[in-house]
Amino acid sequence: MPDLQVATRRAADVAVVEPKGFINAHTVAEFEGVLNELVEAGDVRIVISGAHLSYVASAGFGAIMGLIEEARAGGGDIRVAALTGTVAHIFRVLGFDRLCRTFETEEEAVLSFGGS
Amino acid sequence: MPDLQVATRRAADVAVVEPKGFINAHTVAEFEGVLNELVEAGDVRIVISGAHLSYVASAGFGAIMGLIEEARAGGGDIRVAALTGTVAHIFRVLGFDRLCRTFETEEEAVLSFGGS
Amino acid sequence: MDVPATCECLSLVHEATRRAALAEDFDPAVADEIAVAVSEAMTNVVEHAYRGEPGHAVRLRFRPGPEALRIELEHRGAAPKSLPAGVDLGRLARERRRGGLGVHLMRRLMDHVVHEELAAGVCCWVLERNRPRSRPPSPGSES
Amino acid sequence: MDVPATCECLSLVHEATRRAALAEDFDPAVADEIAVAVSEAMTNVVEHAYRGEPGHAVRLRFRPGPEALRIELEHRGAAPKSLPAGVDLGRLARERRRGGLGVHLMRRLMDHVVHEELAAGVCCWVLERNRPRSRPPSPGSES
Ligand SMILES: Nc1ncnc2c1ncn2[C@@H]1O[C@H](COP(=O)(O)OP(=O)(O)O)[C@@H](O)[C@H]1O
Ligand SMILES: Nc1ncnc2c1ncn2[C@@H]1O[C@H](COP(=O)(O)OP(=O)(O)O)[C@@H](O)[C@H]1O
Repeated sequence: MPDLQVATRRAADVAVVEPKGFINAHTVAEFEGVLNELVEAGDVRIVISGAHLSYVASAGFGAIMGLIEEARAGGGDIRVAALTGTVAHIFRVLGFDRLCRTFETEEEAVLSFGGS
Repeated sequence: MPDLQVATRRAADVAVVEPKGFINAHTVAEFEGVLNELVEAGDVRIVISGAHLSYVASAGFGAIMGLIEEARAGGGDIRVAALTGTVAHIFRVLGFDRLCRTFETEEEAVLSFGGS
Repeated sequence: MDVPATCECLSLVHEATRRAALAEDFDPAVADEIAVAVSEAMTNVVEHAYRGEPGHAVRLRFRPGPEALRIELEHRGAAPKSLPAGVDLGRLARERRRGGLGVHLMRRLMDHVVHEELAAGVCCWVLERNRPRSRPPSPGSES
Repeated sequence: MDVPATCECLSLVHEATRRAALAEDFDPAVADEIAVAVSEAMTNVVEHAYRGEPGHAVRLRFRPGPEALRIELEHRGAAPKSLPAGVDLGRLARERRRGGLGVHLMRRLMDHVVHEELAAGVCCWVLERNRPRSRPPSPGSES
């Protein structure tokens, strides 16, 4: 188990990104790389599932912040699901709930994009 | 407070070396350097006072082991005083009480060399 | 305790801090917050004070006091000329910025956050988190 | 937890281990011993498995079990061809040797110490310290 592993799945035309472990300034490159590739490929309907994150430092939230408007400009969005514990707390504390839509479950987040 | 500081004092013709902090493979160079210099200068009546050591890894005991016969060959010795807690325990566990004379206090260790 | 000033040490600093906070009887959730804040300070030293250069160190100290747990990160890098007073997330996002949240997060998670210059060339992040108080009974508050 | 394989990280590994052991209810003196043993294993990986080369990592895991605290240090360096069975301090001293005590000390401080090859190129030091047992009353032992 490395400090961070990032899996990507597809649910219809939504890309579900599932980081496992923790995101800090050391591991963020892995997470940011996956998001970057999706956005650059025009794959801009993105759900980040936080179910397997133990913690996320500001660098991880920064990666979302830096790409969300690009995703929106391309007709998509970055939405977040299944945050728990400290991750959910820091998300709120940073005010990310005003920048980024969140959902209780991955399914709800995927459905929120509507079919295509 | 760095991880290790090594002070040297003189008590008559005995050099009292007082390491403060902890000795591991990273900090041992500092400790070994002081012992080396003494032995090379023929200053071979050495007391190591352990009163301010929080722990000593094998590297620290190795430094004593590697120099004690050199000090003895020069008519001196390396003796140890005021070991406490884990340091005293590891000293015994490694069998160093059979290699190296120990004393409750620095004064006793200094006196054990006899006057000159 | 001297720690290499690299991001590769962040997880270990996080874990050591979390356990230090637990040992001081902070709740697990609060210990996690303290650990995140200290990781942010460490990241700040690595990236801003030492500008990512290798070979530097941070001196990490846990100082439990009666009122608060104080954590110090002493370094010999650059002092910030100024620190952001707050953040405007919407603007940072529109500007495609990927940083600028670190100090803000430290301040939100801790009760006291300052960057001090101890001596010429020696700086220190000081972070404090107050201990929970057993609330004094407030007279007439019973319903 | 991934840790840079350098001796500069030893103090932080020591401290994280000590606190992990305390959190598992080991006595402070025993927690210190466990921390020293883990520091020895880390030193072994840095100096022997990776031969002091920079840029490598150790994966550190604390695995508390019902009978023992198990600590694993996984690495991708060289496996020892053989390990010393014991040490002759007097001989080492006469030969002016400054090393050769690390594995011996790990074994003296822990209840179980092995170096395993998990897969091609992946090795692991496994150290276990048993939890103290409340001694079962032995019949007729009262005097
Ligand atoms: N130690 C420092 N030295 C110099 N500048 C600093 C320092 N800390 C912060 N700054 C400045 O404040 C800004 C915000 O810092 P911070 O909140 O830590 O952002 P980030 O999360 O991007 O590191 C930085 O972009 C930098 O310009
Ligand atoms: N991981 C390893 N890879 C190769 N050789 C090893 C390894 N660990 C130990 N050895 C061999 O065993 C000897 C004793 O090791 P150790 O007890 O760790 O001594 P030291 O305290 O000098 O590191 C070493 O000098 C080395 O020859």
